[in-house]
Amino acid sequence: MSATSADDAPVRPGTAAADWLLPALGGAIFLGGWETLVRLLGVPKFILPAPSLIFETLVKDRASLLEALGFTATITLSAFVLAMLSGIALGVALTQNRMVERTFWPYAVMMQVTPVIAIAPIIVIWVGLDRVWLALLILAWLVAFFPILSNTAAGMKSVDHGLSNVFDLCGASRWKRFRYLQLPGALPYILAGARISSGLSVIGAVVAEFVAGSGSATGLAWVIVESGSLLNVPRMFAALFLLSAFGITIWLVMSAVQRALLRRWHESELAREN
Amino acid sequence: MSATSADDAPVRPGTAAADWLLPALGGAIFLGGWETLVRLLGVPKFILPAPSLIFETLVKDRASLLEALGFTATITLSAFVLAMLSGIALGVALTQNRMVERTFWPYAVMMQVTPVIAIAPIIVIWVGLDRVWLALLILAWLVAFFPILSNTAAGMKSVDHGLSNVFDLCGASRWKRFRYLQLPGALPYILAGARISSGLSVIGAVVAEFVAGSGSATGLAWVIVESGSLLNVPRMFAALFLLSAFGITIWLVMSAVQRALLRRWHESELAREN
Amino acid sequence: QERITFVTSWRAQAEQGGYYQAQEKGFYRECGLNLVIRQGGPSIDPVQLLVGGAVEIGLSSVSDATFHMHQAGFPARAVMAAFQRTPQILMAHPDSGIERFEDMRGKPIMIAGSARNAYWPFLRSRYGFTDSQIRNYTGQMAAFLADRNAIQQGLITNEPNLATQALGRPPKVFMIADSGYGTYGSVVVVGQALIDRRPELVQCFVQASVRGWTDYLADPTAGFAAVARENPQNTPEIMRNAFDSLRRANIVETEETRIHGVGTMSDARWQSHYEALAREGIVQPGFDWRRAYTLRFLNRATGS
Amino acid sequence: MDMHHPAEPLLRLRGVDKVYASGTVALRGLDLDIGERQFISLLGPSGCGKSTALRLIAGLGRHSGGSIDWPGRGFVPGDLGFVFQEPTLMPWASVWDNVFLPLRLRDRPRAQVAAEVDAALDLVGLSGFAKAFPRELSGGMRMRVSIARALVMKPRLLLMDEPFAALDEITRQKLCDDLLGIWRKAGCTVVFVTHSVYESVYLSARIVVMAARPGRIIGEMAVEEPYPRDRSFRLSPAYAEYCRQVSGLLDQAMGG
Amino acid sequence: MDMHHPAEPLLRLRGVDKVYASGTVALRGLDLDIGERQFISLLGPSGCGKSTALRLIAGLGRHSGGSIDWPGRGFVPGDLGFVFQEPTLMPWASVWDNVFLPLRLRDRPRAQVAAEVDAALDLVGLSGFAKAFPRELSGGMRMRVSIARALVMKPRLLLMDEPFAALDEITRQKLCDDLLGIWRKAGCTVVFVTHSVYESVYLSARIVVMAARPGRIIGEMAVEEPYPRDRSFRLSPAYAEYCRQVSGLLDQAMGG
Ligand SMILES: Nc1ncnc2c1ncn2[C@@H]1O[C@H](COP(=O)(O)OP(=O)(O)OP(=O)(O)O)[C@@H](O)[C@H]1O
Ligand SMILES: Nc1ncnc2c1ncn2[C@@H]1O[C@H](COP(=O)(O)OP(=O)(O)OP(=O)(O)O)[C@@H](O)[C@H]1O
Ligand SMILES: [Mg+2]
Ligand SMILES: [Mg+2]
Repeated sequence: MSATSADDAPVRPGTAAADWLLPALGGAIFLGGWETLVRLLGVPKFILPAPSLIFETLVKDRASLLEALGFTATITLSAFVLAMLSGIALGVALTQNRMVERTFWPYAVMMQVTPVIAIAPIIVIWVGLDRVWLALLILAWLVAFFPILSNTAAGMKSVDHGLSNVFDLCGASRWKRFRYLQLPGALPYILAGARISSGLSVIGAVVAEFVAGSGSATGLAWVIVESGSLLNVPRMFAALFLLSAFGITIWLVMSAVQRALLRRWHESELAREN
Repeated sequence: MSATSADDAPVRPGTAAADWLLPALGGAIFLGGWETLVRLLGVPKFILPAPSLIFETLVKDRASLLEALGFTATITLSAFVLAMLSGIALGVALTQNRMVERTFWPYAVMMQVTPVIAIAPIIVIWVGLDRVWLALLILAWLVAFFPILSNTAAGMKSVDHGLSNVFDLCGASRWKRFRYLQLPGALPYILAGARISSGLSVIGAVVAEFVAGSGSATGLAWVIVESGSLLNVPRMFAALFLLSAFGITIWLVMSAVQRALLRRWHESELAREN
Repeated sequence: QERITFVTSWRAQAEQGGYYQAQEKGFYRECGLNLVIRQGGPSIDPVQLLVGGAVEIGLSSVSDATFHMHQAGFPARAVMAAFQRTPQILMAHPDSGIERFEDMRGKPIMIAGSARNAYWPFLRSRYGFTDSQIRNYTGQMAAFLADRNAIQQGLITNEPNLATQALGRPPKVFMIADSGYGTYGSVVVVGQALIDRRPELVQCFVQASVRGWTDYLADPTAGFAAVARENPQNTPEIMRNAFDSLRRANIVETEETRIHGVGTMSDARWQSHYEALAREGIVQPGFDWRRAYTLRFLNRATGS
Repeated sequence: MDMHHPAEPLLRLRGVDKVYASGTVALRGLDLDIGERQFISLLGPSGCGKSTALRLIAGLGRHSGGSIDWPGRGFVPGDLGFVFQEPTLMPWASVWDNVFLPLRLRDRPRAQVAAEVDAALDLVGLSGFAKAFPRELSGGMRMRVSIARALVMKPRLLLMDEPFAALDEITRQKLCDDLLGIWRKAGCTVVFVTHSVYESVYLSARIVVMAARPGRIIGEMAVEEPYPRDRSFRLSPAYAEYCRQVSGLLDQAMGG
Repeated sequence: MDMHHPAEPLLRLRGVDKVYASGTVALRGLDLDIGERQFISLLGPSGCGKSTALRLIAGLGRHSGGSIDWPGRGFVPGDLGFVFQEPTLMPWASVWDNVFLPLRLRDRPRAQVAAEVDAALDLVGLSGFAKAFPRELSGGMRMRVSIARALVMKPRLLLMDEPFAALDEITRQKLCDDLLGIWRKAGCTVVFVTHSVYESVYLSARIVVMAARPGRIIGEMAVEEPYPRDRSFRLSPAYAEYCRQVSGLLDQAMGG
């Protein structure tokens, strides 16, 4: 038995080309299979349009679709940023003390399980019909914020106890403790939460528009509803495609952020050499 | 400066009574404030009913409300169990290899960001108009499963590298590695994900009923829609209250499970003695 | 000048053309009304917004709304109804063998939640349907198109056209109005408070709306333009189709309107509808049904 | 000045007990006075409660019985340096930032104290690794970072839990000498846990030997050799005799 | 049979290099033959690449150059026991389960091997802590669990990375004797990393001294004292002489 290694260079992740080959292949197979199935089975385009048709529609209606995407994206990103900030802040606040935790967690859970559709009218009435975007933002935020809150709390509580002792001994202030110990220590959890929330804020923006969208809210949800009710199913799927593409993009960005932040020290992103 | 400690007994968390005093007090203040505000400002009951009125309605309509809760709870719990199993399984599968991860993550994200309302018809067509419960289950599962998947994946990748080496050296099989290293190691992440998903499966069950319910499947979503359209807002809030109570109950159960599983070894649940 | 907000029951479409025509031609402004028309949406409930004070005037697709509002404790009145009968329909596949409502027994029927407290109880008691037939409908026709036994709700102005395109043949269409559900449609609802405080504004709204609808029926060009501007998904064909359907099915114009003008309502219709609702247990009996509407603005509007 | 038994001790432990929730009696009736500027070593078999005692002194965790007093002036958090038995470094920070941590927590500006941090790293022989991350270090190097972190804050009381265990004998000897130098110059108090009899004799003025389960003190010895000490002390017969005595005490601790 | 230089070595390293991604040259041109049933010690300053060498031998991580061969029969995973420099215990499992792990991974039924696990725990003096969790142990106790875990699988090749560093001298001496006993009885091969010159001389037949940056071998010495060795060897002049020589090599390693 022998293990001879000739490469003098340290182990590096594969080249960019090879990295993306398989995913691209997977995508091709997925779309190809869909196209074939739709054609072979003769599925009518009102039920499940072929990818080619969706793509065609996408190109044809790109102007209005991209405009709708722009609207949804704005709500999504605002809600996501809001969810990140509030989720981390609340997660920190909730883990300061077991009592506080016990007292306030139930309300957070309550906010999570209350269906947006039920409180949408209240929010719309509250912010006024003239500020529908604000209602949408609040609703989308409601959908997105819990995972960050929950994961931040879990992360805060998982901080290494030995290090925590070091900070105790140095008489670290609350803020310094948060900034230099808890935040970096909880980062793997927070980022996992952020990846969940990034998707949820997309959904949140769409659902918010479904339930509270009115004249001035013309995002992808609107395209989906309207295309559905006009039986323009390829257009609906084009909107869904854009939505997915957008969601995957945010998710990829979040993954890249995660990699950048954890690459040098955390197991989950380390390029381990043994 | 002196620190004299007289208690010979090891430090223990507070007694049950003290533990629940503050949360109960918080709840009382919350409800009391709500009641007072509604009365003082004269908020009409079709915008925001007072807690006393909600409670009254709850008692009055308890039979039908509890029946609806039963229905929603069944879907919720089934979807949650399904989400747990599939989320963990997929999370494990996706982290076996960077290539697999890159290839399949986008589809998971796609599933997460696709609005349930848009794919509901396809699911209904697929399972048939006669198997409403199955459609509901699938839709609720779709909503709930991503956080577990995502957190499981994050947890699997955070497993201690030194321990992983120990398993390598012992020539551990995939399964044993999973069972004895990755599963327990990822547990804190998985359980954090489960707490997120528990809430989402409540939401998922409600949303599923909104979009694909039937006349015989009348859970809390139906109560909410019906009460809303009949302007019976107190009844709607009674339903929301039940939903919250149910959500908080699952969440508490999940928290208890988490405590039981992590209490002896993980920072987040340890009763630390220094 | 006080700004009044009027929220419609759905996104801008030809079915609300009369109001848009009035706005476009300045009829509201003429009589001193500073009106803003807000489009509704899938889950925008004008009644809830009205009750919550977010808008002053709401458009409801059925008469039932004002009954419900009174029973919830919010006094409001219907002041006009652009549709003399509801354009709601059920439709079935051409080859489903369904010729009458009775034939739908035992088959899945896709209707939206709002219908379950409106026309559904009538159909149920009149034709022997059961609740277990209900399937939720969220505006996606795919499930209907895929299943030849499926039945779904719709509006005469929209879904039959779409189904014809998709199926290649016109579907079987059944008007809900024929089932004995005698509601008005496109009902304008105003809170009692506004009626008491600024009756002249309500008067202006009704008058201008009736004028708008009459004008629209004669030549919808201005209304179409306004609708398309608000909601660009409305192509000329879609609007034209809807417009023609409204006329063909005698939704806006009937014998009554020929006498009393577009938008008219009558005590008799309100009474019989109330009694029908009470019979089905949808509204509590013993309620003074006259409080749910008023004809005072209409009579002056038509000048009769 | 008698360095070994000053009139008023810095720290006085009286009958200190520590029972962990698991039921383990880690310490039972610990009596110990630690004088200002003393260099005291704690020896004892593995698991006898040395680390526990150090943690209690530092105020980490509550004792189950007895009292821990600071008869003189109390101490402010920054006064205390602790080298834990494990390195406890922040994995997300560079070596430099890890050593900088105590100063950062005391609001000392980075630029102002850079020289001090560099000096501390230099002392433990890690100047070349300032930018490395803890995971890129060997076990002994990590421990040295931890030592640098404790020294950089110039504490009045320095608690060290087997700081040199992971180091080779030469580095160890060098660090011993450095530590003695720092101690004498700064006039701080050091409580030093070690398993090395030689180290304890070489370094300390007083050696306390503990026995296990329950953790207690079974013997104590003064090393009456004047400071500064250097390698010649290591070769003296007195040194050998001290070592023999301490070993005897340890044997006793194991036997008891 | 010549135990020290058998004809065909178990393991042959030739010009092994290891460069970490950070650029650190941990090993450069390492040549080393490890004979079957040899007891070999690795000494060297902190950070010289001892741990790295051990990991490469165990097949953990790739070397950047050179070759690592197993000229005889290869080895199956279960043949190799490794005591890492850190305890690397499963925090979620009891001490007993931690020691049981390697046997569990080899499908040995719990009931059947319970006695073996108990014996291993007894060997390291932790019988009373079988049910404790790692966090309830002292540093030295954790390390002993790790040692028990490596011994319980009765490996053919035992790699030990400073296993006794956190232990008191008496426990250490006892474990040294136990280890020698096991080695002789089982006829396994041991590669032992230590910072203690005395330990290395007492235990091994061959001592390899490394120097740092780049990590390389700078000297080697055979300890030609027959086994079994006991405490009398410790008191012999030969022992002192061996120690002096190894210390000299180490001095050289530091100076170079
Ligand atoms: N967190 C804990 N929970 C329960 N028991 C503990 C805990 N920490 C330590 N112990 C127990 O207390 C005793 C003393 O532990 P301690 O760490 O103080 O020993 P030590 O003298 O430092 O040993 P070593 O030289 O091995 O580091 C041991 O028996 C240990 O099992
Ligand atoms: N994962 C890693 N990434 C980068 N550099 C590393 C890594 N591990 C070790 N090194 C470097 O390799 C060199 C050798 O490390 P190694 O752990 O082998 O030393 P060692 O001889 O075991 O030291 P010690 O006695 O302190 O344990 C050190 O300079 C260290 O900084
Ligand atoms: Mg200790
Ligand atoms: Mg090492």
